[in-house]
Amino acid sequence: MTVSLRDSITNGEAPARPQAPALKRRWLDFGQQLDWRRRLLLGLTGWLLFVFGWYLAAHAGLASERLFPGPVAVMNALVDLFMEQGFLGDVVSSIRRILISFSLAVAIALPLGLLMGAFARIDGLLNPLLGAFRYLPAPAFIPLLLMWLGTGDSQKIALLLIGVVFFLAIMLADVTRQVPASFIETAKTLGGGRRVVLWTVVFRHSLPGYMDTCRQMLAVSWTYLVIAEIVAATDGIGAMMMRAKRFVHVDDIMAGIVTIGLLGLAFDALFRLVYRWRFPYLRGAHQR
Amino acid sequence: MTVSLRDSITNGEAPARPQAPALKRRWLDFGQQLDWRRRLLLGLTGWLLFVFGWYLAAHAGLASERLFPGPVAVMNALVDLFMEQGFLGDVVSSIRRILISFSLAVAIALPLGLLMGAFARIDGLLNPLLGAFRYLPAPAFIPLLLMWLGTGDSQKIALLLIGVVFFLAIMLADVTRQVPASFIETAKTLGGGRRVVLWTVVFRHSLPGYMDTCRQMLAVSWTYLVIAEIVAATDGIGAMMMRAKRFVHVDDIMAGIVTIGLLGLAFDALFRLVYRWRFPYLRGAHQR
Amino acid sequence: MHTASGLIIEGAGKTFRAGGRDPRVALEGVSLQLPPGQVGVLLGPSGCGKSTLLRMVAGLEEPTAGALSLNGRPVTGPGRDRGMVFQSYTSFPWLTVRQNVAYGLKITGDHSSLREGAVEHFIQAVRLQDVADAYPHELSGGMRQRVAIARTLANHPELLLMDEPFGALDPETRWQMQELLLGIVRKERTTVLLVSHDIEEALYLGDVVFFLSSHPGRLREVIRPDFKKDVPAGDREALLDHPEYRRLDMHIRRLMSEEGSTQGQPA
Amino acid sequence: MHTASGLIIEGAGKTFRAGGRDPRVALEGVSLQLPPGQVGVLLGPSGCGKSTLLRMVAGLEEPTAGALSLNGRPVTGPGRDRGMVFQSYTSFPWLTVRQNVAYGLKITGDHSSLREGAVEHFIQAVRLQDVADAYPHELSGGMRQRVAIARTLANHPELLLMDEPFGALDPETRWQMQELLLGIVRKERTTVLLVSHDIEEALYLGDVVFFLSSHPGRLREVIRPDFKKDVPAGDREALLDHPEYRRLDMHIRRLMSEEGSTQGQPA
Amino acid sequence: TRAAEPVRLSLFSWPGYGFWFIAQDKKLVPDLDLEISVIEDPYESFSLMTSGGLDVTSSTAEYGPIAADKEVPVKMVTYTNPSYGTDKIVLAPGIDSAEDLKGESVAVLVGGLTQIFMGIWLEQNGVDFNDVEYTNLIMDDAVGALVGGNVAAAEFWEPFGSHALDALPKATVAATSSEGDWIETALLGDAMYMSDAFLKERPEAAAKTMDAYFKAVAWWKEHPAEGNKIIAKHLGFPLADVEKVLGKDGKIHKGGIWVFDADQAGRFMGVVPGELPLGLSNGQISQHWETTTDWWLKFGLVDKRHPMEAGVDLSPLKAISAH
Ligand SMILES: Nc1ncnc2c1ncn2[C@@H]1O[C@H](COP(=O)(O)OP(=O)(O)OP(=O)(O)O)[C@@H](O)[C@H]1O
Ligand SMILES: Nc1ncnc2c1ncn2[C@@H]1O[C@H](COP(=O)(O)OP(=O)(O)OP(=O)(O)O)[C@@H](O)[C@H]1O
Ligand SMILES: [Mg+2]
Ligand SMILES: [Mg+2]
Repeated sequence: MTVSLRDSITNGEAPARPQAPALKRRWLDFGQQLDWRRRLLLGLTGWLLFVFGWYLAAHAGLASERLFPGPVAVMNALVDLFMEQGFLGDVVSSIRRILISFSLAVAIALPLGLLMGAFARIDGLLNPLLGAFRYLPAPAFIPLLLMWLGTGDSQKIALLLIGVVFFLAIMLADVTRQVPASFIETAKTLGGGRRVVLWTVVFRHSLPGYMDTCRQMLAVSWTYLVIAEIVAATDGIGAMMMRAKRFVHVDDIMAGIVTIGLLGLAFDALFRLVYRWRFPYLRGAHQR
Repeated sequence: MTVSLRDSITNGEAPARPQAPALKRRWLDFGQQLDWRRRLLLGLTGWLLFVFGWYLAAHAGLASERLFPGPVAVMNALVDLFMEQGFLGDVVSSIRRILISFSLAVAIALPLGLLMGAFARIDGLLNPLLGAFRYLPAPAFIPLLLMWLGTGDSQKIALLLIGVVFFLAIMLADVTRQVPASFIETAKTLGGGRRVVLWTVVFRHSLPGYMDTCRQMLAVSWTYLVIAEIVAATDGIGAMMMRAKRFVHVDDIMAGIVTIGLLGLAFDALFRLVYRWRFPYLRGAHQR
Repeated sequence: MHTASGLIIEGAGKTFRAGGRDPRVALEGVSLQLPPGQVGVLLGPSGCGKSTLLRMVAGLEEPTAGALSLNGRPVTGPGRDRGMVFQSYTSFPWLTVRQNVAYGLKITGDHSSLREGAVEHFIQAVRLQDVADAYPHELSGGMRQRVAIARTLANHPELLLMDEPFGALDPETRWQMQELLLGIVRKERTTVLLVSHDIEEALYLGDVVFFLSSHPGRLREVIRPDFKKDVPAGDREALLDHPEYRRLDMHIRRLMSEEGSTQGQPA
Repeated sequence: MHTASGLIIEGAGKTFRAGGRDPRVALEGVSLQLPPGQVGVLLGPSGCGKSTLLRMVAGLEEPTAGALSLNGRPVTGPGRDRGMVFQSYTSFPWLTVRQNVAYGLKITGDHSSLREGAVEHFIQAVRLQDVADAYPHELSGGMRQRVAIARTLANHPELLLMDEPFGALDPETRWQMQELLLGIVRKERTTVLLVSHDIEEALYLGDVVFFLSSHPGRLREVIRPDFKKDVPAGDREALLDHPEYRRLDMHIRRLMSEEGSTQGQPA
Repeated sequence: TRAAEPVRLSLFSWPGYGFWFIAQDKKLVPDLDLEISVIEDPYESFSLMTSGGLDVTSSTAEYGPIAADKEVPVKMVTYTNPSYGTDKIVLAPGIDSAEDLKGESVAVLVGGLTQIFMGIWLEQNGVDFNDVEYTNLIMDDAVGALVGGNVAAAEFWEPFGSHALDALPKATVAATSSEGDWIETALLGDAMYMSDAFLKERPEAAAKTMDAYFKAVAWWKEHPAEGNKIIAKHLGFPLADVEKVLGKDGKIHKGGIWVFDADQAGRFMGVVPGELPLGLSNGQISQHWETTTDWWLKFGLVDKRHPMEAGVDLSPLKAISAH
């Protein structure tokens, strides 16, 4: 029996509650999506709360103002550094070192990670080695680096490189391993040889994951900056902080920290931007 | 028409090639599975190659034996350290510091990561803050830590903690975000409230990922050890390396590096073991 | 039948507004009723909003228009009274079959059901007793789907929602699962609303079939295969041979073809 | 018909030996032939080894016994001559529809096909011209499946392998895809071996249906729906009404029930 | 003209070592090309000298006996300046005497002169050097430790001492390097080190390098204001911090350091005749060597006593003192 829609509705009695209350909305729930305005607002709130807490702590007498300056003092120091002491040059030097060393690290780690992730035998050969290497304390290599590379930039760059390259290789290999076998097999049955599959599928599929990993490891790189620039440093954020330390200018040190944090945030944002731009196909897939 | 199997085979002519050659096996192919024996063999090969390369490099006159000792000299130094100089005590101290600091880091980062990963609003509030914090150079905090925590262990532990806790929180949040919505929704329709879903699904599902992340970040912790133990150091692997540096005993420094590497490998192996043991359901799923 | 009894959907609509993109009207003005103890089947072309409707009933998706109620209680969120079996065999991989089935009772603190052996009962009902201690990854797709069904049933929901529950099973398993479902529905007097793509399944299982049309999703026709009263219960062959079955089958095929020809846009 | 022509499988067997666990015999002594231009359908209960057999033909899985050959050439690995459409709509998410379809031709350096518009041809054949520049995630499941089919066909394989290609589509899309496949097969004279769970599909598409039994997988019966010669091509209703169709349908249902009752072990 | 001969030298950022920059800026020895690196950790410099990667470094004056004992191929070539008040022992509030320090921890640079300073001061005040616990802290970190109440005493040079005293008004200064014995023995001070290879293979360059240093000192004494500015610029320090250590007038700066000129250094090292002001004697270095060796033996940093020749090489100083 087929009934038309109209029948079926008028057939039954009128439904009891024509206007039921809406779904309970909760401030915190799983899987919520926030638009960028809300994210910005929340992010700013978080930062403001932190700065306020810092202000309170600094003025609560936990330590002398000199040793634990508040946000205002640090801001002043920062302004002074940029205006009076040519801090911009230091910042540029540091960024340059980070970028060069990180590019080198990627250039070394990416082929290794790709091959390790793709081929179990290469992984078997290298993983135990690189896995141990990533535990190595980069600062312990300073004497050797000084000896081989001198006191110039290359030594600092090498230090930054050593600090991340092994982690990077291991983590990029982890990313590579995630490629679903079905993609590889599809490419094979379409006539793809090993090299073709490696590049057009394994590498290509992993690319967004690589970028994410690089974003995380770049942050690690920044934390090594201070160590790298202590040695034979003439310029750079770390060198400035070292000098400031000699005369207990904690406000300058904190200004350096703030600078690094802000640069870090900026790089993070840049990565995310490139990510959105280069990988449009990862956006807004509403499939569950 | 239905034909029995026998018919169909005898019906057609005898197939042309009864014994075709097997599938081409390649030494390197995607998705290969190696048994543990083969992995061990490959791993050892990798290590042997490395040690041999090191040997060659050390004896090729790239640098004086004193500054770049070969594997034999380092082994001797290591034996000497353990036998004559009570290095075991240093090693134990270092392990203790790492374990305490890392447990604290997990205790702080895990709730943060869980909540950030589960609830977009908490993420919006904290992510920009912690995201910036993870760029902070831990060594720059040494003066403040000394002031607040003294010269004892707590200061070193705090330094190790600061070095990893922000990374850990951000990365644990990333893991948490991976929980498929379908699991959460299933639990909700089974009557699970927010708290129940958080623990029995979100946390439980993320657990293996948490362990993996912790394994990676523990490695980072080890690389900070040297920096932490330089400050007001009395014992520990880093302190030993510091002392050795004073006398340009590079063989001892390298022995320290080797020790850290080996300890790292051991912890890695431990993590993997616990992983296999605690998460039997992740093993041997042959589904593609 | 009490007025406020069973599932009542009144003018439900859903418009998705994803960040920055055009709003997409998935459902519009859908009104339907499903009395207690009956099996309703949602049928319709891909993308017509069947899953969305089901999720709205489950309380997982908020309607942007209209109202829903079950047995007189308005739907304001997910709850134990409306159990859902998802298309994507979502059994928790870290729990064994037995733990999976017990999950709902555990988290809702239903100790009496646990004590009375509800878990073992439903494990047996879906015939998984041999693999009760296995993990889901050791099971086939059909078995995993049965775990999900047993877990939902053990919770004694008033309404059982199923999104293409048997879509990816082989025919034999599928038939078995259909029988199982009907047996349970009869025994427990559970109300069921399920999504199907299969006409035979819809006519075999459904007391009432709701055919949705797409772009936007609306209720196009309500089909009641009342002729099933004349056929001995569970006799599939007799059913398939019934002239009325064949007429409805053809009718639905025609509806589908009509809807199909209006498709072809990106989802 | 030349002896060595078409697909020939001779005594193929496969035993899985996963690390540490008991070896599992998935297939044993399967011998079959599929002449060029014909459509073979693999039917059988879940876990009987249909996918494994297909993967062996594709060269993705090594047989542990027996031999396979296509048009006289032994199967020694994957190759462009045997295109495969996987169950899990594997279109590359980072390529647009057009790029996906062109992928096989690009990597094999088949510039002549690219020049001659093979890509556009097959995009039109599967009616995706409107979404040729969309990414797969913007498409519905059926559309993604069509991308995979067009991509495989653009490569001009001698043998087209499909693992439950239409399993998760809604009926209307499914029918369309079946027509499409038959049309292409007739036009390009492609040999096809596909796995199906649907009896109607198997009988409608197959020139020959191979029914496998499980534990371990063996070839149980070869069914040739030769009566289709009497039915006008593409007339589904006439086909379904043919008495021989209904006999074979019942026969297969019975086979399935028999196999089903021997199931129930973890996969 | 010949190409300038390269000499690689290092220092850590401390005004007392800044004269190298004057030598470089003012091209005081034109046939040398001074390649100056700032290496904050002197031990890195010593190991770099071991490998031939560095020729000269400026550091504190305690490493001679250690280098001799541990066979580090580095020699002290001259003492360059005593500390004249920049170093002081600061006691935390509530600590009134050495006696009070028993069992407490004190912040020093283990293996540095300040540890000896503390040890001697304790013994002079009737407490065994072993009765306190030495906590190894660099100056920068010691301030925090003292302020936080985590060490009972600390040794500081300027500006750390003032900062510590600022932060802890009740803290007291127990000893200063400008007083009594401390200046008379010139225990605390800085020195110039050269690598064995440099001394052996390029003795002329070694002498010229030293000459460059003392010429810079001489120039600075003539132009103290400009000299301080050069130092501040190259070290990246505020001028005030430099003046705190070096003074403004190029003279002996009480509260800072006393920068030796070539002649004073020669007397101190015993290569030219004549006495020194402030109670220092000619050839004081021998006593310095013995004192530091004594204490490194006590602290277990060296295994045995070596003759001064094993750790000090006077040839460059002799060479420049000859004319
Ligand atoms: N979260 C979402 N955001 C935006 N659009 C959505 C979302 N969920 C569903 N849609 C859209 O709503 C419409 C209905 O989707 P729904 O999944 O309910 O269809 P369906 O009938 O279940 O289809 P199928 O048979 O393919 O499962 C589709 O056009 C879909 O693209
Ligand atoms: N990689 C593997 N390792 C171990 N066993 C496997 C593997 N792949 C398949 N099997 C087993 O081989 C048997 C046949 O599997 P196969 O996937 O071929 O079945 P199927 O007929 O395709 O089943 P379905 O209809 O469910 O897709 C099953 O018992 C399965 O568990
Ligand atoms: Mg759906
Ligand atoms: Mg299969």
